[in-house]
Amino acid sequence: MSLLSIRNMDVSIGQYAVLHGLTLDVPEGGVFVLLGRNGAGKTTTLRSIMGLWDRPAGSVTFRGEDISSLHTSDIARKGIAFVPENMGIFGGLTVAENMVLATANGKFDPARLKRVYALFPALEQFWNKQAWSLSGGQKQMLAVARAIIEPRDLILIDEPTKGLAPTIIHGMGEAFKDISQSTTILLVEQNFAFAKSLGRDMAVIDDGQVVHTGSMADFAADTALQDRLLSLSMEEGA
Amino acid sequence: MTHPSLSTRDLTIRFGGHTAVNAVTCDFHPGELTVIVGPNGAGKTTYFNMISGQLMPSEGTVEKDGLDLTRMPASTRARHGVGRAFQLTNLFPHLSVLENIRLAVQAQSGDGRRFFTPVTRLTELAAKAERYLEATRLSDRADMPAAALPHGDQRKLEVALLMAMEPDIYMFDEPTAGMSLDHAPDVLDLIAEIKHDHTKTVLLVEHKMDVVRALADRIIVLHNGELIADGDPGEVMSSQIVKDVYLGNAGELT
Amino acid sequence: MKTLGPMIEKAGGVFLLPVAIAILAFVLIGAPSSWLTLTVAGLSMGLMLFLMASGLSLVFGLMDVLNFGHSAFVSFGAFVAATVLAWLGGWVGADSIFLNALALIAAISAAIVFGAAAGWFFERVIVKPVYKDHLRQILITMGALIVAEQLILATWGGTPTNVPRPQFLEGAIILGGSSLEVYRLFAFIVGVVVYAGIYFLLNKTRIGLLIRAGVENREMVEALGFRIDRLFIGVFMLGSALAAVGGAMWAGYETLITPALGAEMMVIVFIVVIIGGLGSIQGTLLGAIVVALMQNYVGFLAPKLALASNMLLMMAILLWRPSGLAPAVK
Amino acid sequence: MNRTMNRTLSVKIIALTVWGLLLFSPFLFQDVRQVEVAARIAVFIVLVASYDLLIGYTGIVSFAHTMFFGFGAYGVAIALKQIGPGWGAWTLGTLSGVAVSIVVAILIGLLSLRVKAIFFAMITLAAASVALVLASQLSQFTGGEDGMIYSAPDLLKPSTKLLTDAEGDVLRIFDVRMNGKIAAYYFVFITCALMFWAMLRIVGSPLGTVLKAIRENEGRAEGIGYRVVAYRTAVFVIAATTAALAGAVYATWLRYTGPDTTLSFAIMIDILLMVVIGGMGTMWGAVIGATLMVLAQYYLRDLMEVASRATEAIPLLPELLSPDRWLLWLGIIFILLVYFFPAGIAGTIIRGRTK
Repeated sequence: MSLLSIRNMDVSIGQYAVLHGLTLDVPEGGVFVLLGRNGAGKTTTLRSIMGLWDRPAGSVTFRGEDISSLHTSDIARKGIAFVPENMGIFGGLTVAENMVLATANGKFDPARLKRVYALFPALEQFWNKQAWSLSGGQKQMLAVARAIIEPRDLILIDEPTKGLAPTIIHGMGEAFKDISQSTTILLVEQNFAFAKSLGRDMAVIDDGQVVHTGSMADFAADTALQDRLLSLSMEEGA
Repeated sequence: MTHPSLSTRDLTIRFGGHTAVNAVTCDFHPGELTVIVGPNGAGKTTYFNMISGQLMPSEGTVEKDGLDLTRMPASTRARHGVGRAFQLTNLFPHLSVLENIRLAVQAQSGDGRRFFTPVTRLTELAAKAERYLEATRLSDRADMPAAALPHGDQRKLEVALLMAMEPDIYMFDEPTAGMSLDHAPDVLDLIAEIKHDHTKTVLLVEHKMDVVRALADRIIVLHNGELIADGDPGEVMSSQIVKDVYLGNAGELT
Repeated sequence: MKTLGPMIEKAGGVFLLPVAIAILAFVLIGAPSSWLTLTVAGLSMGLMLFLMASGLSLVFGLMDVLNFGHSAFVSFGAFVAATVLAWLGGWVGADSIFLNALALIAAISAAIVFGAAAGWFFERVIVKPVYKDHLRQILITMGALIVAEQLILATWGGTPTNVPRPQFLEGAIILGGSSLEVYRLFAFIVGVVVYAGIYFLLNKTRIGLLIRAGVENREMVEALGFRIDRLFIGVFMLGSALAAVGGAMWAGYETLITPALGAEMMVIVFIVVIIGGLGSIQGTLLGAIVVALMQNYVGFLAPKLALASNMLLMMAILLWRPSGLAPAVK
Repeated sequence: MNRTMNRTLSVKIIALTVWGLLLFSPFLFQDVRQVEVAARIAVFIVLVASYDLLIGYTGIVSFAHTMFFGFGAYGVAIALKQIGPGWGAWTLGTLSGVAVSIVVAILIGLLSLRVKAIFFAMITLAAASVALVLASQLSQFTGGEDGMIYSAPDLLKPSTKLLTDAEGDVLRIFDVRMNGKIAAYYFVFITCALMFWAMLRIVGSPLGTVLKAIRENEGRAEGIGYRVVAYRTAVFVIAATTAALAGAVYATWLRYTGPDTTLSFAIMIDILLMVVIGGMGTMWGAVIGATLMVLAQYYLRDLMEVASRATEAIPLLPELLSPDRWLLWLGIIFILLVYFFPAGIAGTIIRGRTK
């Protein structure tokens, strides 16, 4: 049974149907990558899982339970963490305060905190700094750290590499590999190389629907398919 | 080549500690369609915002035909001929299609300041608006509120607004974003028409490579806020660095 | 605390404004004893204004809701406290500080309870249906204000109500030729204690963290597993209870109150939050003190221009900083 | 589309019927009080329509409309009181009222129209109460709380014989005396009708569309070349000027000006209610809203009085029904209207039931 399954999800913003009949299964374990063009509906998919749209049609099942009518906070308490595209950092709060808010009862599990420090040493260094003063990469680390400070079954991460320097992206990838040992990650990514290096399974969304799903290894090997679905390959223009 | 119609010098903007666009210097020429590409978060829309006036740069200048626009508000730039269409549909939702277009026409002609003449008596205004309605094939929907249009037609209306402003500089930010493939050609045809006028400067942010191939005279590539490539389409698209950036391999290179 | 350093530095200039006003007033007034009396009166009024305005500011910061009916809570607080004090007339006038204090505590508690209950009703019935629609929000809360004022008028009548003051708060202390009313000193202390309490709540407690986080990004607070709507009711009730306490304190200060009190205070409260910057507690305190000092100094120098001077001050500050002196960081 | 046109037409017909009744009201309703009601309706139509320019067309919430109304009224009142009745004094008073309105409107507009709508509402509220306080405090000019009584220019005085019959008495046409009172009524009617017509022209002009565009999508309006702050300030000035003129006309009609007839917050609430009842952003709705509210003010209160007396035996009810509780009911109706009929009467007719 898959960890998360979405059935026939429809979401409209005003007149514009962003998702129509999106159906997706995310198996447990590893990194599942959602690919697709800008505006294809990837972010909307993550937000729908999180219950951040008013009236989506369709169902979201998590560990066999329908969560589509639950309040966002209850979905979070079911064990799903969300790292949005803008990272959702509370800039006026310190790193420590950001982290405390992400715990269930205001107390850190020492082992998990140690793991966070190990994965992202910069956070320990700036523990008492206000979050707005962090660099973009450090903010992204904080956003991910918040998602793993409590045990979760699924982490939704939206374009974590956006606007980051290559070395930081590399470090982020290492951290994701580590995290995905114990927690399933559903990753939205436009940086194909990054996605390729992490993903076990993948799906391509276009026009609010899943147009391809399969293993990352197969997809990475099939440049024709990549070109058709993502128009990423630029070689033909030459 | 002719004098540049639009140029940015060392255009830079910082948000907090983050430099979103870093010292971009670039000239754009009349009759040329430049496509701006780059991965998400590269600073393309931010660069656009500084040219059209939605954002003020931290450093650097924007000039149009030698006129310094850098500190002008968006409305003044629009009156100086810098026209911009937006990535997300950005219309006047409860006004009719015709009213939407008329707003752009009267902004351009200065009729917006007329406060005592009924619209119905300004035949020239109506005729012009009618013309752009026809040009964008929206005539049969003239009386519908913009919000009631299907998404594809809203995008067309977006382009119609821009054309009705009769700018010298046309800026399109992903004009086909969120459009299904069967509707996209309508909008692209409109852009092609503007291009074939050969006197207008067109800037286009676009992800879809088929679109880039069909329209571009020139491509510039932004990555992490910096201009990393500039040239004719074939040359840019085949260059290794661009391929790496676009495919996300840059991380492995450095 | 280390992290506050740069912030204070950055904001220090703004927070010196009351000092500048006080110095300017000292020069204009000339007589140190009058100046001291006025300054103490100003500070005490400032802290009462802070009580009245802080809820408005907090609610706006957290939920982007501007409650034009906020001043109704001030009136309710004033009248409820006055009624309780009248009931407990024996205690109020007794020669025992213990009984005096008991009556006072009863009155303020009644104001708090009533304010919080009225806040709950307001949030659920009046404001909730029009979240995110500013135009209708302004209209509806304005309508609610009218209704609330009429209810006060119907309950307490249009004639001025006398507010008995507990015995131990009567009188004045003479200090170097200036007479400082005990009640004003008391109001000042209450205000400072409440400010410290709110500051502690916002900065040292988990609820406070959530409120501050919610001001910045509601959606993310929910995605971390918290019900922001419940938090919001709590803040709304807290804000209205504070306004009611402010009203209760104000009633004791004026000793004679009319149902027009709410409407009169509304304008001053608006000026306070505009000057201070909406959404921040520090800004609200700053705005309240600036407005109250101006009110007292100008009221002494040119009595008829007191309100107008605050209006002019507000205009000047908006010219300088369009979103107020110290608005919430978003 | 045709159905919408028909519905718009029916709103126009209702509104024009009201104007028609107003035109003939001295002949139709011979009671002094009824003519009083008719004049008040005419003035409030203008006041509400000018407010609709702000709130309905441009999306600006101002609570200072009565302040501008008051500037006009006090301008005329002070001039007629100080200089004496005459058209010269009247013109001077009107012009100074308008001038003060324009200056204050520009000041408030430029200062605060660039900030959030909500700030603007608060600032105008503060400005209006300062004006109210000043009016009652500067009593040597304004008459303070008591206001001022003065004479209108000769033509409009009740004692003036407009037309005389053979014996030199006031001529009666259809039993209506052709005296200064009639002249005063038609002075009110004609000036108000002209102003209403002018506002119809404004909303039908290119400027009218720009205002709606600003209400709909400020950023885009700026993006296609409209200086939003300038346009907002302009419409604020237009509305303020119109309100001031309406105030001048009303002051001339009443021959009394005080805080209660012009500046008070109760009038601001009346205007709000009228614009919401009539329908924001419809202009014609102002006619419907103002008419209904003024009629209710004059006649429903009497009814409440009767009801209150009739229920004397029942506890609480007479208290609630007393005419003093008029505002309580208005407030409740207002809240319900904003909840359930935000489009108002005209808006609901035009748009139909479905939204």
